[in-house]
Amino acid sequence: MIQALAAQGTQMFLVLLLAPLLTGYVRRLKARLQRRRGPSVLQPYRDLLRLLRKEVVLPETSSWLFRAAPYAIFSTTWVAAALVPTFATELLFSWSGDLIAIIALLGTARFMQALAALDVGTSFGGIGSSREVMIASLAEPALTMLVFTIALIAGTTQLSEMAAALLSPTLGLRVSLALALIGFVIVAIAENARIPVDNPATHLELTMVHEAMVLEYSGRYLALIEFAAALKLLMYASLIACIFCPWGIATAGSGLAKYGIGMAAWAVKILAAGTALAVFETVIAKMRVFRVPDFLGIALMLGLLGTLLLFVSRSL
Amino acid sequence: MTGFDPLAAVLWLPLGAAAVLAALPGYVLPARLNVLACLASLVCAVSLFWHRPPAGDYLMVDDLNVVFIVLNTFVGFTTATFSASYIAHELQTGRLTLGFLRFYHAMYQVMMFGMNLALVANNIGLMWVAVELATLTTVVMVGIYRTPAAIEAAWKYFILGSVGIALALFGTILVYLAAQPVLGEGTGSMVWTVLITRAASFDPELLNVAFVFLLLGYGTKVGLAPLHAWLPDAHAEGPTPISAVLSGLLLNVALYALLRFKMLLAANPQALAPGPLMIGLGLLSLIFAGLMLYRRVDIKRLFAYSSIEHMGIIVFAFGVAGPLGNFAGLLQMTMHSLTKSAIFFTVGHITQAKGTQKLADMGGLTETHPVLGWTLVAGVIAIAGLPPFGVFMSEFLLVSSTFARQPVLAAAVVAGLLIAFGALLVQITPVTFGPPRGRNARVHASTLPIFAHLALVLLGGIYLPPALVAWFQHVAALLG
Amino acid sequence: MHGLAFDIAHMLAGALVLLSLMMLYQDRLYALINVLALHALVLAMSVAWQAWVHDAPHLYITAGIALVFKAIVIPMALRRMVFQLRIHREIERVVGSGLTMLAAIALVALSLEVMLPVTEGVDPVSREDIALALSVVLIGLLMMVTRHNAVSQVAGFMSLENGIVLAATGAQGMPLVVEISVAFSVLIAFIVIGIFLFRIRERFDTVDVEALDKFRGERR
Amino acid sequence: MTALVVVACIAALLLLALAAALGARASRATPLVYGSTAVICLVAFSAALLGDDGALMLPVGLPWLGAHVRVDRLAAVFLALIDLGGAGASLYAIGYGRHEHAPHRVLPFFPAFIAGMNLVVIADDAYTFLFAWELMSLASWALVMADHRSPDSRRAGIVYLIMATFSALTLLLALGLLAATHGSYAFADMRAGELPPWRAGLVLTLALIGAGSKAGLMPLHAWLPLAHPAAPSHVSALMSGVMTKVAIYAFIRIVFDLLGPANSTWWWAVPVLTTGGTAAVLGVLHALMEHDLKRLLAYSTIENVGIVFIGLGLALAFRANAMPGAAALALTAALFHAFNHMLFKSVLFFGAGSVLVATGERNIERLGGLIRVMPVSAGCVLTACMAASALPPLNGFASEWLTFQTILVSPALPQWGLRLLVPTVGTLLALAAALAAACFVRAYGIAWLGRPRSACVDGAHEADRFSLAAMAGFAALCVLAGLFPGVVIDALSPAVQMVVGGRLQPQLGLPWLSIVPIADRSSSYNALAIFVFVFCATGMGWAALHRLGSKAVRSARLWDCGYPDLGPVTEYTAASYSQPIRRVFGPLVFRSSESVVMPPPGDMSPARISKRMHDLAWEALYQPVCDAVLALAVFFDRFQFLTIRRYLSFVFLALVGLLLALTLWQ
Repeated sequence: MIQALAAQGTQMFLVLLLAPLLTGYVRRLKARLQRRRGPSVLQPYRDLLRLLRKEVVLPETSSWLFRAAPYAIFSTTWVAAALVPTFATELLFSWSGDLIAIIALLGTARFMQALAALDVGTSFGGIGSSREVMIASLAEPALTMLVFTIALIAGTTQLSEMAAALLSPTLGLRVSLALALIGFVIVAIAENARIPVDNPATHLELTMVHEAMVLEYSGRYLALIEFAAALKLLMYASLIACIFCPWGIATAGSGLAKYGIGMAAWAVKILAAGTALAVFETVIAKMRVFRVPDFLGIALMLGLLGTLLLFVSRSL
Repeated sequence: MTGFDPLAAVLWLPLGAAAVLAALPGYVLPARLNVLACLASLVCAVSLFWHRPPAGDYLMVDDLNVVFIVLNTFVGFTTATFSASYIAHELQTGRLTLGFLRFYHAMYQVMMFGMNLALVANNIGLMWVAVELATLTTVVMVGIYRTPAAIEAAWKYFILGSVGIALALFGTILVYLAAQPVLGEGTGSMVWTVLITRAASFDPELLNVAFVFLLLGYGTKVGLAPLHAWLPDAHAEGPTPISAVLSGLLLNVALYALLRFKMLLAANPQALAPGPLMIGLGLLSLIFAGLMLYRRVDIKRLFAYSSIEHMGIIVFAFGVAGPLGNFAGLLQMTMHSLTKSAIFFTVGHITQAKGTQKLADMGGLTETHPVLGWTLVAGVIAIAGLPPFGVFMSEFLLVSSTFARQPVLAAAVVAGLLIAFGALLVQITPVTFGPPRGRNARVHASTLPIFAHLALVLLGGIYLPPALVAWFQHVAALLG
Repeated sequence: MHGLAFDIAHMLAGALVLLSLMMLYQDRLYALINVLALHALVLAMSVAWQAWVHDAPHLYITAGIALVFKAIVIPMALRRMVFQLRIHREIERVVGSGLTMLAAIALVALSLEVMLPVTEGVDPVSREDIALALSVVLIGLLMMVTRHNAVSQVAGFMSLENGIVLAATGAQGMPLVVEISVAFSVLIAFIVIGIFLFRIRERFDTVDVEALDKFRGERR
Repeated sequence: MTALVVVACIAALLLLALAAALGARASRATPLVYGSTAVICLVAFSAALLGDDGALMLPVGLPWLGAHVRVDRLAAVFLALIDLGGAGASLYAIGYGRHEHAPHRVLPFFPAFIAGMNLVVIADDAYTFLFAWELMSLASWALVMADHRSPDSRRAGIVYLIMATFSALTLLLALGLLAATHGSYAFADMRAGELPPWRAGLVLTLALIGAGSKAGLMPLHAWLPLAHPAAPSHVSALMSGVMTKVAIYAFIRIVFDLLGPANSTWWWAVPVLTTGGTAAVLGVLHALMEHDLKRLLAYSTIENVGIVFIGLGLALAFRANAMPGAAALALTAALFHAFNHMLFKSVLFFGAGSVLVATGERNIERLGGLIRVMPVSAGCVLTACMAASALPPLNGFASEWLTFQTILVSPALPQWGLRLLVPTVGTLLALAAALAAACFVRAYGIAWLGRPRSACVDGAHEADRFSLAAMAGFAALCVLAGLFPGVVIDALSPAVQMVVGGRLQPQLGLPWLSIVPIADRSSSYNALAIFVFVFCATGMGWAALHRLGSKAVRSARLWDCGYPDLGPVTEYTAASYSQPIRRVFGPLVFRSSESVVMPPPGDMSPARISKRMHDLAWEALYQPVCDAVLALAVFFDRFQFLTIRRYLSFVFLALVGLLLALTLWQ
């Protein structure tokens, strides 16, 4: 009990601690790949601190929702990230939400963000919010279908159980799982506002999505939102790691050594994910906004296909 | 029972009143006398519930007609009440003169006599004569405004009615011919109570031919499509009390005559089931009238077509037969006559208030004339077969019992009902709702008859007296 | 029923059908009215013969009505009307006379086909009468349908009614025949009076029934 | 006992309606009528909640049958739903009703409407059922016509009543078929009946059409977006939140209860799932394109009804395969969602009503910034919007989560057809949920947030306290039902047990108040824990920021990427907000097309974009029927204008024809 609680607490603060690092790593690596020197991997931490110390400039037209939204975005994202097993499964509170609930929590964060973007009443806020919900309205069902696929293989929607089930030697190799992985990556890219769906570094109004929504934020509010974005990236990386390569992950009650192994494995996986992301973003170009539905449609189709294959194969 | 014979009173009272009214000048006293005579007839008719005289060669009272006599005298009474206020207004506007009014009142009583006689007749020949008498009196009543349109309507009614009546007579003769070999020559072969007991041994094929003539003959009076042409115009051009009586009573009387013959056929096992014929004509009338409702511009003609539609439903119900079908038909007859006359009362006052019968010149009645407007809404709801009114019960029984046996037919009825309902709604919504249109004169409306009818119809949807149910069930069994 | 009585009854009924056909063929109103009177006369004879054969004295009344009212009074009234309204030259057919005659013959065949098989249990005179009466009724209706003119429609209706009276008297021992024939006469009187009373000529400028069209209501 | 209380409540409501009809113009009529309605509803609500099962026979109705009423567990669930909704709407209306232009057109029908809905649920024979059904339709029709001077209302009234009659007649046919087996209209006798499969299938089809058209299933929904917005807002809330549930009740009663498990076949699930899934997606897509606040909510109702029908379809599939546990899960999800929808849709309509009162405007393109003038309402509506978007930890998510869990059980179904269909429907459901979130971001963001888009917002003020109480109460219930879903699930389980013969394990006994639909291993959800986590995380974040960061706050003009502010005109509009989604789904769903007119270079005139959208359901289904009927009407109209001679020839031809037919036949 105590141990589980400790593990849970560790995880909560670990994700909090490491999230900016992953963002920094991806940026740095991308810069190197583009033959730039790039900022230090610690730059995101510095950015956050700088933002914290700045004064907040609130638009005159904003309401209480504008101020409340960053907290809601941050806390829901954090909780979602904390519920995804990173180095160990069967944490104390893992039963409180399954994968569907985690996705929905991210939905809450996005809902608040989209609203906050509309609150100030600018055209940029609107454009970002509008595109964001369009992307989400395709990404979310795709994600749900992918969850279905995995849940059908694992027989559960609890992440801990999923990891355990996918670790079991009886599973073998499944086509559906491969489809799901591709779909998952596509959705993760879209959800985290990465290239080719969105460009986290752009401020060119015609291509902005996520950045357009947070244009009016400043100071500590912006810090919260940036932090939430970093958390989200880490969470998706952990999620993919936990589901598709759960090797090395510790189970509840196993000793400290196992936890150590789990942490090391997790660090390796996350680094690999970050590297892959950086490479991918370097070699690919951003697509037009109206091509995005096609891109996400692939994920949706993959999810549906995976589920159908499973539904059908169950009878054999 | 000494001295007082309610059956004779039901017949003699109107006749006597007619004679007196023909002689009285003025309009206040005759109008009151008219109401009084009708009330007296009603009281006598109600007393038939308790004293049923035995069936004679010419007259009789049984479960079927006792309800209709009471209904007939009741609607006659309420219509007379309505007519008293209606006619006063017509005098003011000068559409009628005192001389015509005297004629009108006398004719009203003669018409009541004719209809009562048709209902209590035990002799199929006498019944025919009575129906003809009622037709002739209504013809002159329809033409009483003497406008070209009224005369045209009366003329059309007259010609089509005469041909119908001739066909009905031919059918009656054929029935006699069928009965004659079994019952022998003479009066006996035309007495209905005798016929029904021996109907099983009549020549079935002759009965079939006879029924074709009777169906077309009396069907003309009932207003079945394609024999209906007289009906809308006669309703639209005559005085509104007469429209109420036509729809509420005369159609019923003709239908009643048809029912009597249907019972004969039902009693003969070899005879062609009249079902298909009645179902066909009924459906045709229902759907045809439903479609005709859409393009009407005259409010009275609109409701006249709605009467055709309902006659279609009723004839269909009797065609489907079975205990539920027949019960539904009888109930629908009763409820329709009460509802439709209530609607015509309302419409009468509305047309007086608006000074026109054109639907396009009316609007927003619930705002300008709340009582009339909402009553019209209630009436339309009732006639469309929505609860809490009685027509709902009969349509419920009819559709639900038909569907299990003949799904296609029931689906057709449902389609017809929807078409007709849609039309009524489309037509009546702008009249009762929306911004007021047209003239907004105040009228002194006699709302009592309207409310009485609607209350009865409401009661019919919620609670039917057991005695009535028992009679109807008995008759429904006889109808086959 | 002995042969002669039957033959005479048959002949009279047949004559009635023949006259109906003739009426259908007439083009002029005066001629039409003459045939109509003849029609009523033959009917009266037929009814009287039935009364004689069956010893049913009340039928003489019917015969009398037919003779006086339909063969004399009404035709005279109609003539007067035609004269007053100055329409003696008018007669409009809807379909040609040849076609009408063909239809009429088909109707006769139909009525025989309908009635004869179903009346086997009935007395032969009644049987013949009823079948021929139906022909008369149908031809009368055909006449009403194929003519525009009010007077010829009255004629059609009267021949139709004659057919019914023939059927009623043919049905042996049928009660109320007299009452019925009286009622019918009243009806016809109403029609004729109606034409007079409404002064269709004055109001509508023609006796042609088509002219009533414009009062059909509902014209937008 | 409960039956008696409910019947007494119905009678009291009807008497109240009568009294209101006579005294509607009295000065205190509005609060009196609504207050009494609220009290009566609460009495009925508590009777349904606390009472027992029982039946009653009243000597009215069909003569040889009487009116049977019965309260069983299923009826009790819906009674509770109706009366809770009714009480809330009445409470709201005490304040809202003061702004009514013509109270005498609303007051008499409002109690009658609630009475009708109550009576539908307790009716135990076909006549009483349809009687109540039509009474409900009629009363709500009268309420739709309350604003009778508006042409839209009149059109809505016409379409609504025709569709309502259509649905009643369809149900009549279904009940007629059921009654035919034993020749009795009592539900008790219908239950015993064993039908041939085609007949049972016909009953299902008719029930789906009849109940579905009342519930607003696509494509029979056409009346709903017209009628719901036309009525006064508290009535809209009742119609959307409660009346559609009565239709769902009718479907459950006929298909699950009266047809019984003995008659059911697996393919029944197919039409139900298909229509449900279609309605869910199309409903929300329509809502996304809508500018009228109340119409938008009405379309969202269609979506939610679709979700409920997905649950019902799954329950049918499981029941036909004798899987009571899974069927119970599906039905629980459906009923739970129905209840949730009642709660949040009521709040949303209340909010729309308050906006209407405050601004006189329903078009969201002319609203904006209401959150600053109506903060409390804004909070309630935001809660409801989040519930409607199925976001945790609110109630809408709990029921959709259950539905997803049901879909995950479905590989156990033996039929191939269902195996292929269920995941597809699952996709539709997920799509609908995501689009719903988009829809409510748009609705809330455009109407309540941002800067006022027109002058109508200037005079706006917060709603009165009764309205606020109703909104806040229901919003709180949304939160509570979301945090403690176990309570609701347990309350539903007797009804579920009665209908499908299985139930979920009791949820309240589980540790930490989690809900576990199937087994611990497969899935669990604990809204309370998540809520506490989020709460703590927010607290920690707040504390950390205020300890570590700068507290300085400065108010400034909009930055907007440096563009000069051109005023509220440059704000994003609702139409442009939904444009990306319209680009994605429009060509398929609305056959939409856009055209841009770009002035030549140098020309200073503005560019114009115009869009064309088609309501395909209306064009494919309703328009042809209307056209056909009108064309036939025009064709037959000539029969009014023939000559006497022609009419006579009809008689003649009918006679000859019949005689000929008779001769040939003999």
